[in-house]
Amino acid sequence: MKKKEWCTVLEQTELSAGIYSMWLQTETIAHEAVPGQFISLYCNEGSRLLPRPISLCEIDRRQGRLRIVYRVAGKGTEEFSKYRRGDQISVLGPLGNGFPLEKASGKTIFLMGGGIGIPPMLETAKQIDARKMIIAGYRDSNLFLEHELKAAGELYLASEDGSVGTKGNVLDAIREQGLKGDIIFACGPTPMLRAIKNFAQETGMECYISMEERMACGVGACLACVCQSKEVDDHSHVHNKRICKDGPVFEASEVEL
Amino acid sequence: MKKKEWCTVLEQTELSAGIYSMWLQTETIAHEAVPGQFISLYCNEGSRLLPRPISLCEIDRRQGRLRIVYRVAGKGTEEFSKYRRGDQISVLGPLGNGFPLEKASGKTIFLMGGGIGIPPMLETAKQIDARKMIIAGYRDSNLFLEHELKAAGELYLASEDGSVGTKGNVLDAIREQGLKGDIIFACGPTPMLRAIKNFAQETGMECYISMEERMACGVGACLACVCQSKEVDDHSHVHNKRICKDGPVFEASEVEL
Amino acid sequence: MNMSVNLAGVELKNPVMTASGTFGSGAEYSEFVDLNRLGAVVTKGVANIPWPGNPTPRIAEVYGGMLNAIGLQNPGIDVFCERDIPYLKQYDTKIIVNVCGKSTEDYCEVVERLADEPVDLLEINISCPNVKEGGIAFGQDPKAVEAITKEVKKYAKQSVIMKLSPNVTDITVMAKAAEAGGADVLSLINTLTGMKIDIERQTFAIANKTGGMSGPAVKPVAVRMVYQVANAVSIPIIGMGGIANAEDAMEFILAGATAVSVGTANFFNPYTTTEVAEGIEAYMKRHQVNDIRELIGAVK
Amino acid sequence: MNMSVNLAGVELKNPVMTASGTFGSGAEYSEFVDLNRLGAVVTKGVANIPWPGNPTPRIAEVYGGMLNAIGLQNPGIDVFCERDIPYLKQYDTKIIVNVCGKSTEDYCEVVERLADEPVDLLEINISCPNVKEGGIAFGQDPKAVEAITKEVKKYAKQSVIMKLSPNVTDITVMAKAAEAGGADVLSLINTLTGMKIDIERQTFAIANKTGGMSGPAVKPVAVRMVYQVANAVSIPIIGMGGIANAEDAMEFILAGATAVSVGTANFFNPYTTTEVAEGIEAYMKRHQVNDIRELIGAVK
Ligand SMILES: Cc1cc2nc3c(=O)[nH]c(=O)nc-3n(C[C@H](O)[C@H](O)[C@H](O)COP(=O)(O)OP(=O)(O)OC[C@H]3O[C@@H](n4cnc5c(N)ncnc54)[C@H](O)[C@@H]3O)c2cc1C
Ligand SMILES: Cc1cc2nc3c(=O)[nH]c(=O)nc-3n(C[C@H](O)[C@H](O)[C@H](O)COP(=O)(O)OP(=O)(O)OC[C@H]3O[C@@H](n4cnc5c(N)ncnc54)[C@H](O)[C@@H]3O)c2cc1C
Ligand SMILES: Cc1cc2nc3c(=O)[nH]c(=O)nc-3n(C[C@H](O)[C@H](O)[C@H](O)COP(=O)(O)O)c2cc1C
Ligand SMILES: Cc1cc2nc3c(=O)[nH]c(=O)nc-3n(C[C@H](O)[C@H](O)[C@H](O)COP(=O)(O)O)c2cc1C
Ligand code: FES
Ligand code: FES
Repeated sequence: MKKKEWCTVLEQTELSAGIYSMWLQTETIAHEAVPGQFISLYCNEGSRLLPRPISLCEIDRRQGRLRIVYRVAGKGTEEFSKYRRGDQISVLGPLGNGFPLEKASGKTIFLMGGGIGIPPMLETAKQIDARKMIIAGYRDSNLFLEHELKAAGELYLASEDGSVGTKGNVLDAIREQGLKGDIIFACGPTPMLRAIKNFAQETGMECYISMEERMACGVGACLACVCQSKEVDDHSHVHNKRICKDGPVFEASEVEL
Repeated sequence: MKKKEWCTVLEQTELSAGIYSMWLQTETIAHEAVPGQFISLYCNEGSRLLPRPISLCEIDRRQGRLRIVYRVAGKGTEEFSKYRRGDQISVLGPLGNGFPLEKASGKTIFLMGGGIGIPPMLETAKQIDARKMIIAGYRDSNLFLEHELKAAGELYLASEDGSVGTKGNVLDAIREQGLKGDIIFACGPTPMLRAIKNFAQETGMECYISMEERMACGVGACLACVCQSKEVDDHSHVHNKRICKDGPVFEASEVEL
Repeated sequence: MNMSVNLAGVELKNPVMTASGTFGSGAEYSEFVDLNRLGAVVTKGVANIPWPGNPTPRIAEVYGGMLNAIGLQNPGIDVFCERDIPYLKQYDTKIIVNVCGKSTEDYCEVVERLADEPVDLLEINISCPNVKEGGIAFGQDPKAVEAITKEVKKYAKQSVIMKLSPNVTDITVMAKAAEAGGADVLSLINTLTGMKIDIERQTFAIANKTGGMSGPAVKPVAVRMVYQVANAVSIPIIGMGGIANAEDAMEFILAGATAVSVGTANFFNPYTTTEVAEGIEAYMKRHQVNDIRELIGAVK
Repeated sequence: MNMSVNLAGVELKNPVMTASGTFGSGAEYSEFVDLNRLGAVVTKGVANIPWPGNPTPRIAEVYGGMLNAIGLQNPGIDVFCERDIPYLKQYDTKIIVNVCGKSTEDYCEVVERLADEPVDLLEINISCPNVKEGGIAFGQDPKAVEAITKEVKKYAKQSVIMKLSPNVTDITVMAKAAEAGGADVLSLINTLTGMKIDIERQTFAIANKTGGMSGPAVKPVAVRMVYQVANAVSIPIIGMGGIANAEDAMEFILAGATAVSVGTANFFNPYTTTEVAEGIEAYMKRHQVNDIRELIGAVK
């Protein structure tokens, strides 16, 4: 059951230049959430009305707390970055489907995150019962979440400028390290997802990717956030899947990138 | 010289139900301000863009501090009432002309304030060198500023429900007490100002009143805040005076009420 | 206290409805609001066949509102009748089907198809771009408005709401044309055409270049138009455009709207519709009004 | 780096101007901004004789903007020439006089009177209500737009800017009509007609019932219209409507505006004009553009 509720900021820290981590106290959302789902955050500033969708990075069900890790990309995330312990933020969630954790069980999984697509891989890794290889692609040596990820699985790093790990992207790291697996869960920028989809096809791996699009409702009602699907979709009977409702995680071959 | 600056809230207290007092630290505005002037306060909430004009209640020139006393009348003043020590608020000022203090010197003056028109009478009283009779009209026994006013001059009270002082308005108090004076400075709702204007005409007293109108610029540029004047005005050569620039204080016979 | 209003013979338990395209067919928001508490649910526009809609990005945020160019993606009338109408029939609320088309025939086909369905009212969206006739939206030409209204009325078994575009010089001309064509009810406003440019990427913020603006920012234009139309026609009006709370809704009702629709506000507060209904009730109590109908058009 | 732009032969040092009616004749805001740093100052509308304007309340706040119905209060052209022009002449900025009237003759009288004054451009406001001809604002009828432009051009010694109303079905029709009439420059948008109802007092928030909406809330409509007009005419455009910072101004320039005007934003930030000029310069540096003219209409 989705809820919109006022959450209290428990902790806000800048992990790396422009990358923030926020822990939120929620009443019900944390209890329902699963890895790969996201929440919509609303600005307190009344001129900005649309949600900012942010993936769940950690879920503490017992204490009803959620962690998000986000990059300051514009006015809304800038506003969030100024919140301090005790501030209130309006949150809708949990939204979307999440990664199909059961598909990984007993297999070797690649958890691939690029840039601000890395955070959802943390909770996903924590909840997966499989051999986990986490491949995280950063821009440069400004890392974030690397310690938590290391604790959650075998961690391989890539960086665009080569300052940390493999020079290049997550696929370069896999190739350089000669990693082999059965299934992929990935999140990151579209070009990276496209490359991963191709890689999975070539290698015959199962592959699930988390997609992004601008959202208005976040619950499947407005049809703003569609991506093109290979098959006619159930909802509109065209070739459009709603990322907020049918996704954000899709079997890679389902969607056109 | 008018300025727009960010001021720091030094103190916020609720004086009486829905009536707040706020002390602000200003860089330059307090140094320039005179009694009867006002400041425009801006909301931090971006959907509310127009200024909230509020009269100066006290001016601490030495320490660069200003006091305002205001009633929560709508969304903007409600926002202000939630500000706490240390919060920032954008302020334009000082605005308007102020009371002509020099006209009172050596005379007996009635300082008449009705409801939320009472606050500007405090600093005015403090800066006037004359025999001061302060007549304050409240709605009921929820008084505010009564101690400060008492310290600043002879204080007479009226209340609409008769719970404090004379039952009725400020003029009823004057009549009941048989007060006599030479000059009036008044601020309050329009019906009260109209009655005071008539009273001054009947009794042959000099009379200055502080007027109110919705404002956009606060500096005389937009012509939103006009009141009808008896004579053709200097600015537009019609019969409209700008309350924000030519006022808010007018010689009562100058303006039509 | 009476909150019920009458739209061309259809009695709504209260004047609060959803705005087409912002509420799906009710299912998504039923997790947040009890649809039984709404006067009516207005569905997303449906055409004779499935429409894929526009490329993404389809929306952009603007100051106090948003732009959208969804492009009327919809599953077509067959799926709609099979799936969405039965879903809504579970609830004790009126069902209003919003109809879109690329030509008069498209509209008529959908309207005819709905004749035997358990639908209470039809809302004809003549403010969508890219229609066949003359390249100009139906809703911006009074002759076209009258003609299409007449045509639709021929096929419609339910009463017909014509939904007007605000992108016109004089909304009363369009309203009168619809009334002349036989419209039973009018609804307004649809979105105001707007544009946003992404200055860093130096491109349009939405793929369609222009989009329809909605949300609190458009409310003053909408209230003005409702007021003008209420004083120009004698059929009831459904008012919308930026309604986010009961105070907003009351502006529309006092200006002359018999009912109100909540659109964009659902996106930032999914509980808006029921909150508006409760707030209207509170307003009536505060002003000691026993019948909502006394307030419709009370400000002249 | 070149920030200067050319409006019908008049070279502005930068593209930033004030919007008529929001800046008086410059004196009031000269306490906040150095007028020498503005491309031009556009004065409040002036008529042949003094106009008293409308009763109060003349303004109301709306979400992200405001409504105004000042009613073009002005001292008449005589006082204006004696007082306001000499005041502005002290500064190194261009002077643009905004002209209003109730009939074509009124406009022509003012324009003629300004022929020998040191004024750089004339802006003809044909979007004000209550004009004589036919009861509909000049600016909503293309024939009237063309006719008045032609007439004004006969009397004008300076180049003429026609200021267009956004309350029209198709702004390009009006723009083309003005161009056909001989307009040298177009400025848009004037205010969008809106209404606000005070629901507690059950009356209109402003005395005139309707008012013109301005401020950030109208920007998407304004950008859309500037883009449409830029693609329909070949004369320069002054863009305005909700500009509050350099990013907003850049949207207009990229959409096709040669210059931009700051209106309502002056009321909540009296330093806006100069901040916009500085911000445009910073934008050019960031994007390594040496001449602002490369950016005009760059988004197609
Ligand atoms: C399912 C999903 C999960 C996401 N998870 C994360 C995450 O964990 N961490 C993180 O840093 N970012 C994440 N993003 C991206 C994040 O939503 C945007 O960076 C954010 O909305 C930008 O808001 P802003 O106000 O700062 O930017 P602005 O540009 O001012 O935003 C304006 C509007 O555009 C929308 N918008 C802007 N960029 C994006 C974008 N990339 N995707 C979708 N909408 C956008 C905003 O939501 C807002 O409505 C996710 C996006 C989606 C769709
Ligand atoms: C010169 C002057 C001095 C004033 N001094 C004081 C004072 O010392 N203490 C005090 O409590 N109030 C004072 N007021 C009234 C005060 O400005 C309003 O109560 C306040 O603006 C209401 O704002 P709001 O956002 O709470 O109300 P809203 O109704 O939400 O305001 C909406 C808009 O209307 C304007 N507005 C609403 N009421 C008034 C009003 N009465 N006068 C002018 N504009 C109004 C607001 O400024 C805003 O632009 C003064 C007004 C003027 C003109
Ligand atoms: C995302 C979105 C989709 C819409 N789809 C439709 C539609 O299919 N048919 C229609 O008549 N109006 C549609 N509209 C217009 C709304 O029904 C409504 O008229 C408009 O948004 C103004 O109301 P609001 O400001 O409350 O949103 C849509 C609006 C939005 C924001
Ligand atoms: C208070 C006020 C007065 C105005 N007076 C005039 C005027 O006299 N002549 C004119 O052409 N436009 C006038 N306008 C319109 C503005 O010049 C401008 O076109 C409009 O406000 C949109 O810009 P903005 O959103 O930046 O304010 C006025 C606007 C306001 C808010
Ligand atoms: S955001 Fe509305 S359908 Fe996805
Ligand atoms: S508020 Fe603009 S002239 Fe007074």
